[in-house]
Formats: sequence, C-alpha cells, structure tokens
Amino acid sequence: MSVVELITAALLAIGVFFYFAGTVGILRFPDVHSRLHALTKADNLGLMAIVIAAGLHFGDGWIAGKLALIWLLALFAAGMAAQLVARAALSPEHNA
Amino acid sequence: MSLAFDLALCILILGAAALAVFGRDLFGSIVFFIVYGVLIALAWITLGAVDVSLAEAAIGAGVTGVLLIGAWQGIRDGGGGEPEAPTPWPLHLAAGGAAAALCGVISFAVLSLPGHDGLAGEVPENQGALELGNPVTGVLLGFRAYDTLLETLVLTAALAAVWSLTPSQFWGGIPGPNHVKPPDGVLASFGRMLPPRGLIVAVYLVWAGADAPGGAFQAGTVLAAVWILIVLAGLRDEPRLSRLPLRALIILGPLVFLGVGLIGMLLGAPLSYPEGQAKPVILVIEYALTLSIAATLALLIAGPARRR
Amino acid sequence: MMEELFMLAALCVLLSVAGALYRAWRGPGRADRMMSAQLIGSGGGGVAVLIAAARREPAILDVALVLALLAAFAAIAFVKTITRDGAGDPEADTEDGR
Amino acid sequence: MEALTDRSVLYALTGAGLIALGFYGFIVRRALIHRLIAFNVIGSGIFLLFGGAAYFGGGVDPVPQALIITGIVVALALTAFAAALGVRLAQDGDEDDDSDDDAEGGP
Amino acid sequence: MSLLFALAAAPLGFMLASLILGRRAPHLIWIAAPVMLALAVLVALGASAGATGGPLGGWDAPLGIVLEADGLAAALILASAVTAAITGLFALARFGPAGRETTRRYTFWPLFYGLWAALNAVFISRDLFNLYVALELLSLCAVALAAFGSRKAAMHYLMVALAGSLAYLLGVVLIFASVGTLDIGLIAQRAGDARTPVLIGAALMSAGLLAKTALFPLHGWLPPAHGAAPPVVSALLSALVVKASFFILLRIWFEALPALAGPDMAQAFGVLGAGAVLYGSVLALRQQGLKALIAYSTVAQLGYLFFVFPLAGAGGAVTPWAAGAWGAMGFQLSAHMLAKAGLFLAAGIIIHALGSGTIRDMAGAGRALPVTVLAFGLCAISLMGLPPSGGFMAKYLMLIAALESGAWPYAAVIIAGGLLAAAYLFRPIARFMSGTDTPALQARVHWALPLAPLALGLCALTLGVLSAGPYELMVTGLPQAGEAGLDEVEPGP
Repeated sequence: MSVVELITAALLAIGVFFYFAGTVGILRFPDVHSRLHALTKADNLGLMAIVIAAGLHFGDGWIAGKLALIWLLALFAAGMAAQLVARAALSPEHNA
Repeated sequence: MSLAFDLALCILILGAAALAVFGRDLFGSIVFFIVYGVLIALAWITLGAVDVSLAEAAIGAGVTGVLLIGAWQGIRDGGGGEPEAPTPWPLHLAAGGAAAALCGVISFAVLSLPGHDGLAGEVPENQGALELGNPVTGVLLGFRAYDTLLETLVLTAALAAVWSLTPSQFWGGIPGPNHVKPPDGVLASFGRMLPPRGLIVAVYLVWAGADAPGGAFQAGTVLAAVWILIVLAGLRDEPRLSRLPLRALIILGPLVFLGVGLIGMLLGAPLSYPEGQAKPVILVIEYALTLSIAATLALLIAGPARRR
Repeated sequence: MMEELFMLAALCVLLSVAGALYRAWRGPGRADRMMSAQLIGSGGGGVAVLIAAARREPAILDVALVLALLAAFAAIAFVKTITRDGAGDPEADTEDGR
Repeated sequence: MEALTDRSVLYALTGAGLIALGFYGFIVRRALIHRLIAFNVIGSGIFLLFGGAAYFGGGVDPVPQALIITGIVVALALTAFAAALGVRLAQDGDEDDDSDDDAEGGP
Repeated sequence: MSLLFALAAAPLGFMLASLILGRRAPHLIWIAAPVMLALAVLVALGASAGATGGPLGGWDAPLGIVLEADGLAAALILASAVTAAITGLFALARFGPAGRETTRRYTFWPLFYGLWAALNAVFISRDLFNLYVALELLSLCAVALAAFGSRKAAMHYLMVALAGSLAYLLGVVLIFASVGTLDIGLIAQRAGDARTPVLIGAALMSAGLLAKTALFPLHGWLPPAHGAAPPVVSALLSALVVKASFFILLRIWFEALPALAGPDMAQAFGVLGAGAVLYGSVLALRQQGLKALIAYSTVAQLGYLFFVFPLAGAGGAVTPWAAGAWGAMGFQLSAHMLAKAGLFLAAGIIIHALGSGTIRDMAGAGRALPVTVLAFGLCAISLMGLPPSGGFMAKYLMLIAALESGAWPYAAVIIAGGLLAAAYLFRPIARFMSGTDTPALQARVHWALPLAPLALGLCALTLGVLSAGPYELMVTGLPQAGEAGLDEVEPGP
C-alpha cells in the first residue's frame, strides 16, 4: 500500500466517522436546534474528507475541481438550510 | 462488498417507498418520497446507467418532490384533503392480496426471462452515423427521435392542461404566490449565489450530453430548478403568462425539433439528419430543447396563474 | 483493494444516513423532517462520490453535483411551507436587527 | 440465495416489490398526494425492473436507458397536471364558476 | 412514409402555433381542417393499394421506429379526421375568437390539436413504447378537456388513466425484456421463445387498455366525465379517445401475439363486451339527462367492438365470415365515431337553446330546431343499426358472422342491443316531437351550427350506402389472424 493509498484510507475512515457522529447526534440530541448542529456540521466535515479522498484517488486536476464544486455547493446548501430550518422550527405551527 | 451495498440499497429503497406511501402524515410522506428519489438515483448509478441517474436525481427527487410540496400546500390552503377517511378493511385485504399476487406474477415473469442481448449490440454498430459519443443521446435524438419528439410535446401539452385550470379572472396573470422579498436575508443571498453555479452546471450537462452522460432533459431540469429558486428567494417574480416572449420560449424547442423532422421529410426521410452534419444539428436541437424544457418545467411547477 | 475500501465507505455512509432517517420518521416536528432533505442531499452526494471513485468513473460525479444542487432546492421549498401560500419570509418574525 | 448474487435480478425483484407496494398504496390511500406518490413509486419500480432486466454486467443497454428517461419525463408531466387539478378541486370544488364568458358564444 | 409522419406532425405544428397565436388561434382550424382531411384522404388512397409505411429517420426496427397504415388504420384516420374537423369547426361557437383571451378560448385549441395528433400517432405506430407515449399524450389532453366540464369526474378519469398507463407500461417492459424488441412485427416472430413472460406482459397491457377503453365493468369513469363536459369535448372524448386504446388492443392480440391468444381469452373479451352492450343500454334507458343518456350509450356501443375477438378470433371460427367480423368492427368503429359526435353536438345545440338538459323539458324541440333534431335522428339511425346507415352495416355483418359461426348467443345480444338502442334513443326523439306548441328559445343558435351534426349524420349514413368502398379499405392488409382466427396463426420463423 502506497502512502497516497494510506492517506486515502485514513481520510475515508475520518469521513465515515463524521457521518456516524452526525447520525448519533441526530438520534440522541434532545431538541431540534441541537440536532440541526449535528447534522449540518458533522455531515459536511464527513463529505469533505470523502471528497479529498476521492480527489487523491482520481489524481486529476479537472476532476478535483468538480469535487471541490460539489463540496462547496453542499456546504452552502447546508448553511442556508440550517438557518432557514432553525427559524422555521421556532414557529409553533411547525412543531405540530 | 459491492453486493452488500446493493442489498442494503434495495432494502432502503423498499423501506423509503413504504414510508412514503403509507405514512400517516402527508408532509412526512413527501419527505420520504424525496429520500426515495435520491436512493433510486443511487441505484441507477450502481447499475451503470448514469444518464438515468441524472434524470432521476433531477426530476424524480428534485422537481417531483417540490411539485408535491406545492400541491400539498395548495390543497391544505384550499381546505381540502388532510383528514383521510379510513378505508374499510375488506378493501385493504383485497388490495393486499392483489398486490401480493401481482408481485408474485411479476417476479415469476422476471425469473423466467430468457435472457438475451436486447439491442446492446445494435446501438454501437449504428452510432457512428450520428457522431455522438453518448449512446443514450444517440437513441434519444437519433434512432428513437420520434419518441422524444412526442415526449417533449407531452410536456408542452401538460403545460396547456395546467393552464386550462386557471380561474377565469386570473387568466394571463402571474402564477404562484407573491413572495415577500427580504433583500438581505439568508434566502436572498443564497438565491443570488446559487443561480450562476446552477447555470454552469446546466450548460455543462447539455454540453457534455453529446459524448458523456447528460443531455437536454437533465440540463433543462437543473435550469428550471434555478429559475424556481430565484422566485422562491423573492429576487424576481414569476413572469406574466400572457407574455409573448415567454410563450415563444416554450414552443422554441419543440418547434426546432419538429422543423428538423419536417426538413428531413422534404429531403427524403422524416427525422433523419443530413449526412455528415448530424452532430451540429443534434446539438442545435438539444440547446433549443434545454431552454424550452427549463421554461416548461418551471411553469408546470408554478401552476396556473393565481394573481392578476 | 481501494475499490473495496471505497465501496465499504459507501455502505457505511448509506447506513449512517439510513439511521438518521429514523429521526425524520419519528419527527416529532416538521423541522426534523425538513432536515432530512438536507441530510439525504449531503449523504447521497457522498455515496455518489464514493461510487465514482470506486469505479473510476468521473461521469458519476455529475450526479453528486445535481444532488447537492437540488437538495438545497427541496430544503427551501420545505421551509417555504411555513406560511399560508408559502409566500411569507421564513426569516421575518424572528429577525430583530435587520 | 444464488439468484441474489446477480445484481440485475436483485434490482429487478426490488422493482417488482415497489410495483406491488405502490399498487397497494394506490388503492387503499385516498389523499391525492399519497396516490401521486404511489403512482411515481410504481413508475420507478417499473423502470428499475426494466433496468435490472436489461443489465449486462457492464451497464444497462442504452435503448432501455433512453426509454426510461422518456418515461420519467412523461410521468412528471402527468404528475404535474394531476397536482394542479387536485389543487383546483380543493380550492374551488366542482362548480363551474368561470365558464360564463365562454358559454355565451354557443354550445 | 413521409405522409404518415406528416399526419402526426401537422397537428403537432398546429398545437404549437395555437399556443403562440393566442387570441387568433381559433382561426387556425380553417387551415387545419382542410389540411388534415387532405392528408387523411391521401393516406387512405395510399393504403387502399396495401399497407404503406416505413422506418423513421432511416433506422429500421428493432433499433428504430416503424410507422405503417394498414387499411383499418387508414379508414379510422379518415373517419376521425372528418369527425375532428367538423367538431373543431363547431367549437368555434364556444371557443372561437373573442375580444380578449380567456382561459378556455386559449387552452382548448392546443389540447384539441394535441389530442388529434396523439390519435393519429396511435393509428400509425408499430412500436409498443411509441404507442405508450402517444397514448399518454392522448390521455393528458382528454383529461384536461374533460375537466372543462366536471373537475371531479376528470379526477376520477385521471386516476383510471394513470393506473391504466402504468399497467400498459409494465407490460411493454416485460415484453421488451422477453423478446428484445418493441416492434409489433418482430414481436410476432419472436414471441414463441418466451411464452410465459410475454403472456404476463400482454395480460397487463390488456388490463390497462381495457380500463382506458371503459369496457364493462371498468366503465365507471366514463359516463360522468363524458356527460358533464361541454358538448364539443364530449364529442371528442366519446367518439375518438376511447377508440385509440381499443385499437392498440387489436394490434397486440391480432398482430403482435396472435399465436398466444387462446379461445378462452377471446370468449372472455366477448362476454365482457356482451355485458357492456346490455348493461350500458339498460342504464341509458334509465337516464333523465340527454347527455348522460348518450354517454351510457357509448358504454354499450363499445361493447360491440369486443365481439371481434370471439367472432374473428376464437378457435373454430375459420370461416370466410371472420373477415366479415373484422369489417363489421371497422364499420362499428368509424360509424360510432361519426354518429356519436353528431349526437353530442346536436344535443349540445338543443340543451343550449332550450336552457335545460333533462329530456322531460324538451317537448317540442323538433319544431323549434328542426335541422338539429333531424341531425339527431340521422345519427340515432346509425346508432340503432337501422339501414342504410354505417351502424347497420356494422351490426348486420356482425350478426351474419355470429350466425354463420354458430355463436348464436352473440347474435341474440346483437339483436337485443339494437332493440334497446332503439328504445333509449326513441325516448328523447319522441319527446322532441311531442306536444303542439313551439318552446321559446333561451339562446340564439347560429344558423350554421346545426349543419355540423347534420354533416356527421349524413356521413354516418353515407358510410352504409356506399359500403363497398369502405369495406374493401378496412379489410386491406387485414392481419392474418383476422382472417384465419387467432390461434390458427403459427409463430413466425
């Protein structure tokens, strides 16, 4: 196993760990807003690790750009969605 | 490992579908339907059908989900729907029995399929004439272009059908609610940020579609999503449906497609492409279709006019 | 070897997303359900990236791109249901400074 | 268990399951949204079955892929119209409030 | 070949044009009607020498799509073109040009042309999946038009249509997966290799198509949807739309899978058809509304079509009369198109002029609206099967075929159906003629309007008078199975 492969494997492990951490948070945290934290932050870290691992694996600049775009889009979407859902969760109707 | 993944995916697909269809709460059902759409898109990836996966991700998970949300809202605000009269148990029993029988019969049919090569060999053999790298685009716009032509007109007809539900006092007006515009809110800034990127993705998809997975339908759907996002963020209002440029945009793609078919007819064979010029002609059709599909889908989701 | 590893990771991410969907099923609030649209966007995108790497097929990345783009789309549509007609600004009531 | 080692059969059978599930839902659920979801579940089940049946190791035969894309778009068109019809039905009911100007002209 | 493509492409072009023309779109029918009639006549002339057609874009089956018009298809294209053209001109009264655009004046036209295009596409296509797309276009336009009358009925119709198209699609998928082609001709050659999945697929397709054709007992959606719509729309739906799914059924069983259709299946279709004839007629007798009566009559008349399966198809029917049964079905299809459209249009004029839709209030309509009632009577003659109409030819040929092949229960149903039709149609006609005073008209009727149902009624009559030509056309290119019986056809090489 080469160094790059080792790093890739490590990144994959990190990514999966963050995804699992996010899931545990979503399942165990007591209220909507803390669950939201768990979801948006952990999952995007996980995605980042995975994206870097995939970029190393492909080893191609053009593909790395596309991967970066995917991660950025997901990041922006998560940030915005978290904001909006958090506010929506404050309205009484939504907790009905 | 791959098999374990496939198994897990199939079980999840069935579970998500069950929750979507049998959920008590309509809102939850729609959520699970979107989840289901994403899972189906993943299934198509593992089957190696990236073109279908793109279409399913864009249409099945994205647009249909948003469409259902809009319908749920409209039905709720109209005061209809939500409390569902319980269906009598004999119906459940009969339907369950019929469904089980159906499942058995179909599974039996699937397992007794003889197994053959289908048309997998024919496409690459003939693809050279179209100068396209992507066989699926070759089928859609070459070998079975007539299907695709009718399909785009199904979309156009669906738009006419949706418009036919406009209350008469609002005809030619603006669809959808009047979105409040918070100029510096999260939504607005996101709405400003996302469209250029969505535009890039859409252009890329239709450009790549000739030789790699992608194409007019996928790109048009992404463009439509961008359009709707701009409206939802309150940056721009929906256009007035009586506007001539809008209507011209809607018929542009089908008209170009139909026109190419008719020109081919005058030159000998309908829906054939001039020799050596197939690729540029197909690209022109694809670009025109992308624009029209985007407009049509966005207006389908917006629904009939609701304001003057 | 690496292919297997990527598929294993894909399986793990898939299962983790599935676990999180339990919350979307249980609720209790609509906000919990809305979150899952976001969740499936990032999770599904991750799985697609992993499969693309496992098969060395960059075309699959386009699916991840579309999923990431449209996850936001669904999330916004969900949040918009908060008011009648979906016309209102979900940020309006709780904002004090702007 | 041997059959399950074949990916194509697995997906085709999943498709069959989805069809049955959607069929049951289409009959027993009354709310329009549920029925439309069931309709789309059956539709994608049929496509999945199609994809599974047309899968040959390396990928799905391109002709079925094109047919499936066409089918997805057609299903979307029908869903959109059904949703619009359902909304109008819920909002204004069945009475014809808006044909006055048209009915003057003739039968 | 080019002609067939034009047959589908021209109305699609008119559909797009009507979307952009807006307020001026109704005038388009003045161009569309002659163009489409000319195309239909050309196709009929071409097909009378034998089936015409070819692959689209130079891509032959199994890869490409083949279009073909045999004699029956050409006859139906012509009959539907006449029906649609006259109905379209009639529609100018309600959806014609006006000072400003309104919802229905605008949306009627694209849906109308879309429906016409889809209908032609169904008649000429030889590809199962292409038929699916065409059928969906047809259903979509039809449901949207039905919603012009009652949205609730349209929703019911839509649900049936959705279920029907899913069943059809599943069948197409199974057949493609079994034999690797969608072309009807090639399926006939290859179906023997995989009987079980093909048969399951065909059964699913048939179930879906039966629901869309509204064959008893799946007819529940039809009367409310057809009865409540504006008369123009009812005419289109009742005369044209339900025929398309029946036509696909014919293609499947007589051309794609003749070797797989057993006599039991043919008899089952026949029994359901007989049920439709009797049940639809009895219910038509009990209707109070004029349009509801005509709608139930459609349920009954559709039943006759299914007699072609036992009479031209079932085992033991290897008689020269099988071709007669095939021709009878062709007459029934085209005569019902013309007569039913005429009945709905005439009923529309009467209801509009008198301001009431119940038969009881229509006393003396014959004196107030003589031409309209004459047209109603002419169409009714064809529907009852009285000579010398097209409907007479249909029922006469069918009766002969039934008696000759010893299927006397069908003969009895045909006679009973004719008597019942006479009874339920006589009721409104007697009412139109009753009393002595002329009722006051609630609304003015343009003098040209009654000419439309009159023309349709005359066409239905002419079909019977000049029956030799149409008969020759309908049995041109007759599928082998229609001649020799369904199970007599050996699977191809």
